[in-house]
This record gives sequence, C-alpha cells and structure tokens, in this order.
Amino acid sequence: MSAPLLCVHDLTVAVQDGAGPRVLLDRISLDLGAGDVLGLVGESGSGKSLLCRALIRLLPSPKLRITGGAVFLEGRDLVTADEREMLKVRGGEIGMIFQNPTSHLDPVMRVGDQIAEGIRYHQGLSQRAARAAAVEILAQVGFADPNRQYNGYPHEFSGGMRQRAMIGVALSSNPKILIADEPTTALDVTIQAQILRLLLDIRDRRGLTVILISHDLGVVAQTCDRIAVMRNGELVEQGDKRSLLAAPQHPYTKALIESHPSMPGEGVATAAIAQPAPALRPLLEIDDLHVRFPSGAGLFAAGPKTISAVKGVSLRIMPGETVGIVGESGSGKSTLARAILGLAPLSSGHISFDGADLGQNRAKALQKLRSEAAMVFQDPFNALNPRLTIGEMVAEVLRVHGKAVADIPARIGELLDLVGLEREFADRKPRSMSGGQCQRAGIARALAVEPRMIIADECVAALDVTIQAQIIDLFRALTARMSLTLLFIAHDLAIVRNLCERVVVMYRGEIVEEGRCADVFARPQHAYTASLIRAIPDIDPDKPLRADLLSPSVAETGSGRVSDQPSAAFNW
Amino acid sequence: AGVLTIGRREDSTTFDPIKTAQNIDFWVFSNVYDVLVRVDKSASKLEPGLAESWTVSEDGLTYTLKLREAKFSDGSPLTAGDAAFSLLRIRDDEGSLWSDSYKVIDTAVASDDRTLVIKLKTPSAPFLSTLAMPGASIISQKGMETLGPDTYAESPVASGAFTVKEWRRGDRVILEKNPNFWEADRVKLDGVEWISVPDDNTRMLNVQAGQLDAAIFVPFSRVAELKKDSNLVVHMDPSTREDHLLINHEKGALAKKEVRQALDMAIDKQAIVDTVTFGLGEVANSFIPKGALYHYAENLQRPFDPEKAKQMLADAGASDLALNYVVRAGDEIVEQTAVLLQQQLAKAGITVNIQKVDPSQEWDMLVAGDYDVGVNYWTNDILDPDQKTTFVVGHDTNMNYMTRYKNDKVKDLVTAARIEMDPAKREAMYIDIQKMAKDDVHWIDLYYSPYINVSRSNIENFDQNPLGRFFLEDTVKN
Amino acid sequence: MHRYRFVLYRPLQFLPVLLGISIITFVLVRLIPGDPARVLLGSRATPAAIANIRAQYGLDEPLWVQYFYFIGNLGQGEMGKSILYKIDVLRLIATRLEPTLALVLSSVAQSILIAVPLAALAARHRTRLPDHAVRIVSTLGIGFPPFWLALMLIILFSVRLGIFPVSGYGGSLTDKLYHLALPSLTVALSLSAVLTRSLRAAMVQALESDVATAARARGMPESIVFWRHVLPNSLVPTVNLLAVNIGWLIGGTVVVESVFALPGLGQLLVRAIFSRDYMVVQGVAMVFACATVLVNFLADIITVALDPRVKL
Amino acid sequence: MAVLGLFLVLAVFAPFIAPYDPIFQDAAARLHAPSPAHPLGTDNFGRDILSRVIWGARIDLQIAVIGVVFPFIIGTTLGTIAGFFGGIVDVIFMRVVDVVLAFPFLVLMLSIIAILGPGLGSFYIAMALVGWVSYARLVRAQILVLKNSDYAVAAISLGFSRSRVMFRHLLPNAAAGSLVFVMSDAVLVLLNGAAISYLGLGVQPPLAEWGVMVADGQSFISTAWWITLFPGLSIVLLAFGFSLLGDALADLMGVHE
Ligand SMILES: Nc1ncnc2c1ncn2[C@@H]1O[C@H](COP(=O)(O)OP(=O)(O)OP(=O)(O)O)[C@@H](O)[C@H]1O
Ligand SMILES: Nc1ncnc2c1ncn2[C@@H]1O[C@H](COP(=O)(O)OP(=O)(O)OP(=O)(O)O)[C@@H](O)[C@H]1O
Ligand SMILES: [Mg+2]
Ligand SMILES: [Mg+2]
Ligand code: NI
Repeated sequence: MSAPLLCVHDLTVAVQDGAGPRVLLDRISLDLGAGDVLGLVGESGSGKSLLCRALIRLLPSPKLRITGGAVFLEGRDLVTADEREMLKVRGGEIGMIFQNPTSHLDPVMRVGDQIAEGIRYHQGLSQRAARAAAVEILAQVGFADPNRQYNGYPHEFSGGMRQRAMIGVALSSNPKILIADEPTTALDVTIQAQILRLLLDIRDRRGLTVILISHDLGVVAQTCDRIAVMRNGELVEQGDKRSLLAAPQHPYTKALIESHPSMPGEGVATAAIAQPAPALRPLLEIDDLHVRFPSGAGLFAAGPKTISAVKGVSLRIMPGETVGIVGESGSGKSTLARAILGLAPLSSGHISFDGADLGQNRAKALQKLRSEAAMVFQDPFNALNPRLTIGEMVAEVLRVHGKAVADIPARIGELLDLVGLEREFADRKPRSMSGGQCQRAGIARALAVEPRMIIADECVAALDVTIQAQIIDLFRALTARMSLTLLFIAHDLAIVRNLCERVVVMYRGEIVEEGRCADVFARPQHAYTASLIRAIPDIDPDKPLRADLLSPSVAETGSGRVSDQPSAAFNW
Repeated sequence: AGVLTIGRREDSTTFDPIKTAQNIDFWVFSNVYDVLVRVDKSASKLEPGLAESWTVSEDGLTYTLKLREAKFSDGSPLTAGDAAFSLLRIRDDEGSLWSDSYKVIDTAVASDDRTLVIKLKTPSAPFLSTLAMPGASIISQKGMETLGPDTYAESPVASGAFTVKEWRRGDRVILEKNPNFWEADRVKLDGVEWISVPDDNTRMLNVQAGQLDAAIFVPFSRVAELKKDSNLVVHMDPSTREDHLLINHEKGALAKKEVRQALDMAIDKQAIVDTVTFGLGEVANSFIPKGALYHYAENLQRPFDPEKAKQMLADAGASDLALNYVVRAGDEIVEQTAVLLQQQLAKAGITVNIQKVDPSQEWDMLVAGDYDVGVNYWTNDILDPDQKTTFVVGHDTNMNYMTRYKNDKVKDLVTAARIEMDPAKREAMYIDIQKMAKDDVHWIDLYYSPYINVSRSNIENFDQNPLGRFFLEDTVKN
Repeated sequence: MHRYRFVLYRPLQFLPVLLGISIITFVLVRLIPGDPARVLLGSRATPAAIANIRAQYGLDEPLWVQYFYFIGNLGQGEMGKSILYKIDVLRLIATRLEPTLALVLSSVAQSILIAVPLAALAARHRTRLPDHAVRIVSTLGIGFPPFWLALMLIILFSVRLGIFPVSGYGGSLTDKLYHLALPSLTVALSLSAVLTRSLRAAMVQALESDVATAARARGMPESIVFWRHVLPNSLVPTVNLLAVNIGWLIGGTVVVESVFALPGLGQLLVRAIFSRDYMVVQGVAMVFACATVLVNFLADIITVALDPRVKL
Repeated sequence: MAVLGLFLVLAVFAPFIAPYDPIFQDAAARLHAPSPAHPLGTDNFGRDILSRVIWGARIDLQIAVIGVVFPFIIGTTLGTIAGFFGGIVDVIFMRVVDVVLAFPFLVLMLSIIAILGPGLGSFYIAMALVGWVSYARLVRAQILVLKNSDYAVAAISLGFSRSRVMFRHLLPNAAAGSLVFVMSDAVLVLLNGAAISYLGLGVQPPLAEWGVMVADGQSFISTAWWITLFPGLSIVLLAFGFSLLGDALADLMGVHE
C-alpha cells in the first residue's frame, strides 16, 4: 500500500431534527493510498453515500452536520477548509459519480457541454479546446461516436450511456480521487460488467484512486483492492480484499458473503419442487406475439415509425409451472408481461388464458385474466398509489373481488404475514416505506386476488440479499401449496436459477433460448445466454470479470425502463 | 395665444354632424362647424350665426335667411347652396339620426349665393331653434362630394373657429385655429386639444399637476377640494340638466295619481342634493329646467312628508308597495341616488328592489316597460322647450319618455304650443303644461345641476352655455 | 420525431379555435339585451329611426345570415364597420392596437426584470430574511386592486414628485416609453408578484436538486451552479405561467388603460360592449384571441427550446 | 392561517361584531374621519366603514370560495376524463380549452353580466365558465403522466373499473397540485371582482363588498382616504391569507406551485 492520499479520521456526522441529535456516521476512520481502489459495501441505509458526501462537505441537508473528526487530503484538513478551498477540492481533486445518473445530469444541457463545463472551469481551457477535450473523454468512457453524442441530451441516452456520461462528467475536472456511488445498481449484468471494466481501465490509465460503493459484494470483489464494510453508520470491518473475503471477522460480513447468490448453494433444490401433473391444456398460450410502440416521425416524413418491443414470441405455460424470464434491460420482458395482462397494445399474435382468447373476445378474456392472474410490478414504489395506505389498497382489491366486508381486516393481516411485513404496515403509506417494504406490499396485493397465476416483474431487485432469500422462499412455498403458476422476470440469473424450473432468455424482443433451468445454465446454446452467464460478477476475486459483449451497439440501444418513456396514447 | 388642453371622459366618435346625438361629439364640433343661427351665451335668445338676418313669412311657413360672407376652412366660399345641402342632408340622408326633427322642412333652396329660402310643411315655432342645433351645422357640399362621407367625418371641411388638425382616435382631437373663420379676430387660442381621460381621478390630477389646462365633468365630490387650490378655477355654469325619477304608469298601483303623488312626497330631494351633489344642485320643480326658456319658477313643490305619503298610499290601497328600481350600472350619481331613495322610500313603507343593469340594456327595459321606477336625466339640445315637452309629455312615439303617461289635455296643449308664434301666449301654454304635468306626477323632478368644469387659473373665459356649447372662440390662455 | 414539427401543424389548429371564438362572440354579444341603434340615438330615439339604423347595419337579418356576412367579410380581410365610430373596424383597431401592445410588452419586460432577481434572491436565501421579505412583498403585490395601485403611483410619482406624466400616451417613441412607465409598472407589480412566486418555488427545487448537487460536487462555484443549471431548469413552468398571464393581460388591460388614459384596445372593447357595437366587439375579440393563441404558441416554442425533453 | 380564521370569524359573526347596520345611512355623519364612534370612519352616506368591512368579509369570502370551488370541480373532472381517454376526446377537449383560454375574459364577463344583470350570480357563472380551464389543463397534464404510472396500470390489472381508476386512484393524485393553485386562484377571483366593480358592474347596492367599496370610494381618494384604504387593505390581507394557506398546503403535500 502506497502512502495515504486521503486520511479519514474519526469522521462523525449527526443529524439534528425534532428528536435531538442522532449520529449517522460514527467515528469512521480509513486510509486511502494513491491508485487504490476501495470497495465500500454495506446494507442499504448504512451511510455509504453519506460518507462520500461528507468527504467533500456536500451533505444532503442543512440538518446534517459534521460533528467531529478530520479528513486529510494530502495533508490539508477538508473539514476545516474554507469554501474557496473546497471549490478546488470538489471536482478538481475529488470527483463524484452519483448513485442516480438520471437525476444528476442536467436534463436541459447537452451532455458534452456538461463535461466541457468542468474542463473549462478547472483547467481554464478555451471553449474550443474544452470541446475537444470533452470529445476525448466521451471516447474514453466508451461512446462509439463521441462527436455526435457530444450534442445529445441525457434523456436521449440509455441507462448505461447515462452512467458513462456521468463518469465522463466526473473525469472532466481531472480529479485524483474518484468516488463512484453504486454506479451499476440500476443496470443489468452485461452493462454492469462493461461499466466496471471501464472504471478499472480509467484507473489504470490515469492512475486514479477510486472509492467504489456497492451493496453487491460480487461487484466489489471483482474490482477492488481493499474492502470496507459498513453497517448502521459504523465501519465494521476493512481490509485487503482477499483476506477479508477469505476470513471475515464481523458477523454481518459473514452473512453478506454467505447469502451471495453466486454461491451455487441450493441449485439442486429446484428439482425437489413438486413436479406438476402433466396438464392437458396449458394455462397460458402465447402465439407469435408482436408488440409495437409508435415512436413518432420526422419533421416532414409521413406516417409514424414504430418500435418493436416484442417480436414474435411464442410461449406455453402449464398450470403450476414456474418459469423465469431473463434478458438484458430493454429486451422486452416487462412488455411481454404487460401484454399478457392486456396492458400493452397487442399488435399481432394470440394470447389465450385458460382458453379465453385475448384477441377474439377481449372484454371477456380481460375479465377472466384480471381476476385470476395478478402482476407484481417492476418498480415497487411507483406501483403503489401514494395516497392510499397499504391496508386501504389491499382492502379495495378484496372488495372489488367480492370478499365479504367483515372478512377483509383479517385477510389483510394474513396477507401481510405472508410477505413478512408487520401488521402495522396496514396503516402506512408507501412514502414512509423503504423500497423493499413497498415491494412486499405489492406482492401482498397480488396475492389478495387469490390468483392462479402471478407475473412477478423484477420483484426482488430492490431487496437486500437477506430479504431476497425470504421472498424466494415465499414463492416457493406458494407454488407448492396452492399450485400457483409463476412467471418470474429478473435480470439476476442467480435467483432464477434458484427458483425456476424453466427459463426463457429474451434478447431484443425475441426469445433466443428456452429450456429447463439446469440445462440452460449448464449448457447455454445461444451466445447471448452465454455472455449473460459470464457477466455475473463472482464473489471469488480470482474469477475475473467478463465484459465481452456482442457488440457495443447493444449496450447503447438498450434503453431504460418503461416508466422513463412517456408513452403515446395507448388505451387499455 | 397658446393651445388649450381640455380633459374629458371620452373621445369623439365622428365629425359628421348628422350621425351623432352625443354631447361628446356636439361639444367639440360646435367649435369646428358654424350654424346658421346661434344660441347666446346665457341661452336666453337666438342670435345670428352664418345667417346675418332672417325673415319669416306671415303664415310662418317661409323662412328667408340672408347669409354673410364666410369661408370654409379650405378657403372656398360658403354659399346658400351649401346651407340648403346641409339641411336637406340632415332630413334625407339615410345615416341621419335627426331626420325626424327636420321632416318639417318642405324645401330648402338657394335663391342666390347669399340667400336661403326654406319652406315648411306646417308652421313651427321652434324651427329657428332647431337651426341652431349642432346637427344642423353647415357642411361644404363640394367637400362632402369630393372627400366622401367617411373621410369627411374624420377631417371635415367646416367654417367654425377651429379646424381638425389631427384626430388620434381614442386619445385626443387636436384642433387648430381656423384662419378662414369669419370671426377669426375673436379667436385668441392657437388651438385646442380635447383629450380623453376616462378616469375622473386621473383627469382631476392632470389639471392639479398642471398637465392639462382644463377638465370637464368634475365630480360633485371633488368641487370643494379643487376650490381650495389657488391655481385652479372651478366653473359652475348653469345647465339644462334635470335628473328625474321615471315612473311606469302602467305598473299596478302606479297607475293611480295619488300613489304617484305619495311617492313624490316620500322623496327628500334636498337630501339628494346634499348627499349626491354635495349641495351643488338645486331641487327641481318642473321638467322644463331652470335657465331654460319658459321655466315656471312657481310650479308646485310637494313637501317631503313620509307620514303623509304613507297615509296616502294606505288610502289608495297600496300600503305594501314594492318597486322594481332599475339602476344604470357604472353611473355613480345614479347609483348613489338609488341607495338614498331606497332608504327614504322605506320610511314611507315602500320596498325598493334595486336592479342594476348595463346602460344600454336599461334603455331596452324602459322601452319595454320592464320597470317600475328609474332615475334618468335630460339635457336640452335646442333652446326651444318644444323638443323636450314633446318627448316627455307630448304623447309622441316614445310613450312619453317610456313613462306611459297619458293625458289628452296635455297632449293637445303641446301640439298647440308648437305652432303658436306669439311668445307671450306660448309661455302661458307652457306654464299650464308644467302645472298639469306636476299635478299628474308624470315623473318626479329631483334636481337641477350645473355643468362643473375646472381650469387652471391662467385660463380665462372658459365658458359653457346651458345647452353645453363651449365658447372657446373667447377663451384666453395667459 | 422532430421536436419542432408542431411549428408546422399547430397553426392549422388555430383555425377551428378562432372559428369557435368568432361564433361564441357573435352569439354572445347578440344575446345581450340592448340595441346599438338605440345607444346611438340616445334618449331622443324614435322607433322609425331605430328601424332605419338597424336596416343600415343589417341587424334586421336573421342571426345566421349576419354571421355568414361576417365570415364572408373576414375572408376578404374585412371586419365590417363600427356602428358607433362609423369607420372600418380594422382601421379602428389598428389605431388602438399600439398602446395596448406597448403596455403589455413593457409590463412583461418590467415584470421579468423584477421577478428574476427577486426570485433568485429569495430562493438562495430560502427561509431566511430576504426570502420572507420577497414572499410578503409579492403576496402584497398580488393583492392590491390595480386601479388603486395606479392612483397611488400617480399621486406619488406624478403629482408629488412630478417625475412621470399623470396619464396619456406620447407622440415620439421616447415620449411613449416615458408615458408608459407608470402604467406598465402598475401591471408589472402584480404580474411580477405572480412570476416571482412561481419562479422562486421552481428555483428552490432546482437548487436542492441532484443536478445542482452534482454541479457543486464538480467544484462549480455557486454562480455557475445558479446561472447555468438552476435557472434554465426552473424557467419552463414560469414561461408557461407568463404565457397564460399575458393572455389575461391582453384582454384585461382596460382598468389600467382607463386610469392612465391610454387609448388602447381594452377601453375600445368595453366601450363597444356597452354600446353594443357588435362589429367592434367581434373584431377586438378576434384580435385578442389571435394574440393569445400566438403567445401560447410562442411559449410552446420557448418551452421546447428550453427543455429538450419536451415533445409537443 | 390566522388571517383567514379572523376573516372567517368576522364573516360568520358579522351581525354581532359589527357596531352598526352596514346599510344604515346617517346623514349627520357623512364622510367622518376615523374616530372613536366610527373607528374606520364613515362613507359619503354616513355609513360606518368598519361595519361594512366586517359584513363585506361575508361576501368576499363567499366570492373567493364559490369563485374557485365550481371551476375546480368542473376543471378537475373534465381534465381527468380528457387525460384518461385521450385520443379524439382529448383533441377536442384541448381545442375547447384553447377557445376558452383565448376568449377575452372581459367580453365573456361583460356579456354575462349584461345578460343576467350585475351581481354575484353572473360573476360566479362567468368565473366558472372560464376558471375551470386552468384546473383542467393542470389535471390533464398530470393524468397523462399518471395514467401510465405503474400504480394506475396496477389498478387496471387488478380488474378495477375505469371510473374507479380515474376518480379514486388518479384524480386524488393529480389534483394535489391544483389544490395549491386554488389558493392563488382565490386571490385572482377576488381581484377580478374588484376590477368588475371598477367598471361599475359589481354587486347590487347597498350590499357591502370590498371591491365595490374601493371602487365607490375612489371619488374621495384625496379627501376621505379611509373609504378606500380599509376595504383595500382587507382585500390584500385576505389575499395574503390565501397565499399563506397555499404555501402551507404546498409544503404539506410536497408540491410546489
Ligand atoms: N437528509 C437527511 N436527513 C436525515 N437523515 C438522513 C438524510 N439523508 C440520509 N439520512 C440517513 O442517513 C443514513 C445513511 O444514508 P445513505 O444514503 O448514506 O445510505 P447508503 O448506505 O448510501 O444506502 P443505499 O445503499 O440505499 O444507497 C440513512 O439511515 C438515512 O436515513
Ligand atoms: N410505452 C412504451 N412506448 C414506447 N416504447 C416502449 C414502451 N414500453 C416499452 N417500450 C420499449 O420497449 C422495449 C422493451 O421494454 P421492456 O420494458 O419490456 O424491457 P425490459 O426487458 O422489461 O427491461 P428492464 O430489464 O429494464 O425492465 C424497450 O426498448 C422500451 O424502450
Ligand atoms: Mg446510497
Ligand atoms: Mg422491465
Ligand atoms: Ni414552500
């Protein structure tokens, strides 16, 4: 380890709100040498982001104060430095990549200009020189056509591109230390791998010191030299990557390592699931399904263009089956799920549910579908009406589905128990709940329908590994007990491998591979499936990260989530 | 010398004399055009205008007017032909608002350049007075024919003291001295600007700040304050304005004379004068206003006696009288009067429901008889009382000014007075008419009020006669 | 999809809107009881004279016939003749357009000049003294009835101090601006109050947004953060609010026009309504409508220019 | 908030608080300056200004409330329907909105007053005819976004009826922003009322309404300032109260105007 560049010494941050001071960061101390890559892991809310913001004294709210400790950057104490000094430190010496690029990039400014702005300010270059330098940075962070993309606006970029733009902006002021706060959490594995590779590349090229925050131990294991583990505002453990992974001291670290899904723990358990009796008729039949979205037209061009989100998908699902759907972001998984429930326009093809054809007798089929099938939506927070309490929300479903009023409170209680939420959550509104709690409420609501089929769209992505495991167990129990049919969408292959019997791999709107889980994961037929599997970051640092992709364009066209897209007039 | 700037509420609408009946127009173009016969400053007699003399035939049907040497503003001579053209135009033109009043003309011929001969269909005592009406201003036939009526209405060729130099619509009319005016020597001002300043406060502030030389339509409430300012002179020139309460004679109990009389007694006119006009008005006793020809000063003046009124109403079986009182919205004076009357009439047990309506809708309601009472006012256009008398009690086409008043004796007397050429006899007839109308309570006379204008103290001779004409040819700006 | 494509097809949609407005105005003003002929003739009116005038202006025709005349005229670029002023409505409007336009433009300019710095001041010192002061002042600015405010300004600036003319509209350009100072200040005081509040709210949000934080984390000084990131991100709602308000202003300057004796369209319109000068009411209504539509169109263009995410 | 409360109290208990009858004319006490007998002076009819201001609170609160309630209800409902159904319904709706927006308010207001006569009724009708547009636009824009939100889609997927989704799930969320706007709108309504009074078309005399009082008192602005000042201040204070309430609502619901 080289001489420390950054020394954090007993850094303490407290919040001063109604109930008196509360310590959020408790005497954090750590050292960082030049060229080091430090991985900061810990559970959600443990103070990782806060620590980084405290370093550059940009606390999220005036109620938060640094109450003690020191941060030495090459000998200067940043805690006591004056604002003018800090202006130079921020960006110039410590660059920051924020957790959520979408909200941190200026939506009304060209991406290139945002990069050039830092260059001009910190390096005092002329406008023209700054532009050239910005183009150079764009190229460095992997933009295929930097001259054109210089003029793009953030909303025109996919999630992965935005993340790279964010990195570009952070690099623009040529910092010595780069802090990357969960740079890949929102992305799927293949792009995640790309971004991580990019960070390492830059580190190598520029000799940067990096702090990488993640809650995924696998990511950290693949990229860092050293690891620090946080929990409840404390730094519980830190040390060299290998020794820490090999011999964790703190129980929390141990739990983290154990529940990492790349451990092929109970992969065999799937086989143990009750084999459904071969049914005569599939519950859900999809035949050559196409879903197209209008996407406007040029200034003079006549006739609208369309985007094909789902292209010719055919799928047959038997009652009681558990099917996983995987694929990169934007490959059409959610769209397929929505189309099944009649929530996306059906451009051509057939969907029939238990014999009722959605194309022929739409009203009747929809009625049947919506009372016998339920969906858990991808975005846990937004899928809940912010104005209703969880209890009201579930009660409404029960009422509409004809439950006697007297039985409703009891049933709500049962459902909350089922998803592992305390009963007092019946009186909470989504705003006061964490992402994981919202996700479980959404599952409870889906179960309230007493459906024969559940379509679960990324229903564990926002959850901590420990809670993830809990939900998976719930589904497993439900399928076994109530012979529920489950369509499980995820980009996390490990979970699918654990839960599902059958897996469907989607790529750019098509099904590229389909088969029993064990087979597909063991012997992927399609190149894309293979690359997906390879891109899973393994917790074993000696299995290196594989970011080889089909082509760079794949990453760049894969766009963001559905909810990013203000959709054209589509009517249910 | 100098240009006189005068603020007023509204801008002119036209300079075509036959196409307007509004004072805002008349008051400006009576200094732009000249008429054959003029009314003097005190509005007590007619005096020569463009006609330097006239004779009337024995039978009262033929008028021969001798015109003086005069020129139009473009320098062309004003001839009897132009005069005949003007009179026939006001009678015949389809855009004329005044044709009814000039239907009495049978022919108007220029027997030579200086002599105009007018033949009437029937004798008419007020005829000379109608020649003094601004609508009968003399226009240039050649000018009208070459310019066309639309252009002429904006930049007329006229023979008065001033000519229209520029008209910024909605803002101001700029007049300059007319060197061709036959009395050009009399005119001291270089020009006059009539500037529209709709807001009363702003208009007064303009004069107070010295940005205007004068302003007309001074609200009663401002007089006392303006008088205190030594830089200003407040002019209160007698007018022919009379404010009255119209009564719809066809509405239930109002058909009874006693009820109307009771109403008259239930109204404290002095209180109105005090509150609404700030003591500047004068209680009215006849529909022919004070200062107008044949006003009967001794006419009956019923005392304010709410108790008696109440009694009379009870006797007439109308003790729970409820009246629908139409009020013209946007007229402060009328609204204030209504608020006062409502409280006064309540003392006599009469319920008054105020119904505020938009001004031009008020006309419709009055015409349709869709009201019980309402306040209105009248100012004379001509010197002779015939015009108002005919409209108000002469059983003319407008239902006696929408009151639906009917009294055939009055009607006959009005017709007779119109053709009576002996002034003394006429006066007697008009006194009778005033007495009878008062007895019938055709409407309730409320008060007379003066024209109130204000000018800077360096302005002299800024006078208005009771018919509203300004004598700007005499005004001096020091 | 090209973001400015609406510039091409939006004007087509103006047509039905203007047509709708013309029909409503037409029917509405004719529904009002009252008769232009009677207004013209005054108290001396006789039924014959009234009938004569009505015939002259075609008011005796059935309503739909009158409407078709109107539309027909409009097609030929005419709007008929004013009953009260006896000249072409279009000419009449032309003479009155300038003061109103000038008033609206200068008040908008003034209010922007007032609102932007005030909002910035308040937002940057959120919940501290300047913020409270600005918020109180702006609420007061909204609350004063304009005619009262106008009179107070006249009494202070014109009568007491003699800095500005009491009223009127000047001749030369500088004279006009000089005359417009107080009227536009009157309008601007209340307009800027509205704008300030909206802009402050947007700026407070933008100042606390991730975008601003990110810029600060890059070491940008507060001035760059404000001018390059906060301001552009807070303008859009205010631009639209401004557009709506300009729409209101165009049709609602009558009070200020009459207090300051500006010979504008507002006064003309009120006068025309009161005297049932149908053609003029229609004409002015159409002009106002066109102006409003154009202003909104402009606001849309500005919005698209300001915010690349917006599609119309 | 306290301001609004104060006015509410004044309005409700006007008969008990006001020292005089608001329409009683005392010829002996015309244009008296503020004095112990008449704390805010008297007007040109000798009516007590204080009493009139207190009674005026009734009418003006009513104006502000009714003037926004109907537009709010109409606007949010129509906006929800247009935004939700989209397509041709929405296109027609937006054009109607354009027409109303571009229609000169003065023409409408004066026409309605002329047709129905001056007074509160006409004023409310005119406000309702025009005022709904802003709410409708706001709500529609919100609905357009919200109807694609996951929770709306979720509600649909649970088999809820359209009207249930529209009015129970979407509208309450979409209307939050408008509710804040209601407060600033109430101020505008008050001022519109005052402007109408300036043109002489305010409420029927002898009712006491602040706008009318200010307008009527104008003739005395230099001789009896108290006639205009106190009702004018009341308008400002009420406006202030509404703005503060709006701010409080905004903070409460986490929305900014
Ligand atoms: N403005 C604030 N006021 C009060 N507490 C705050 C504030 N911001 C953050 N916190 C608290 O500080 C703690 C640390 O938050 P931080 O964002 O650093 O978590 P994290 O480790 O980055 O979590 P995640 O993995 O979810 O991003 C949390 O308990 C959070 O509730
Ligand atoms: N309403 C819509 N309008 C236009 N395009 C849409 C719409 N919904 C989805 N798309 C596009 O369809 C494609 C598939 O989207 P979908 O949400 O199904 O992807 P996904 O596989 O669920 O991705 P993720 O893993 O990010 O959730 C994407 O390119 C997306 O941009
Ligand atoms: Mg974080
Ligand atoms: Mg998805
Ligand atoms: Ni706020």
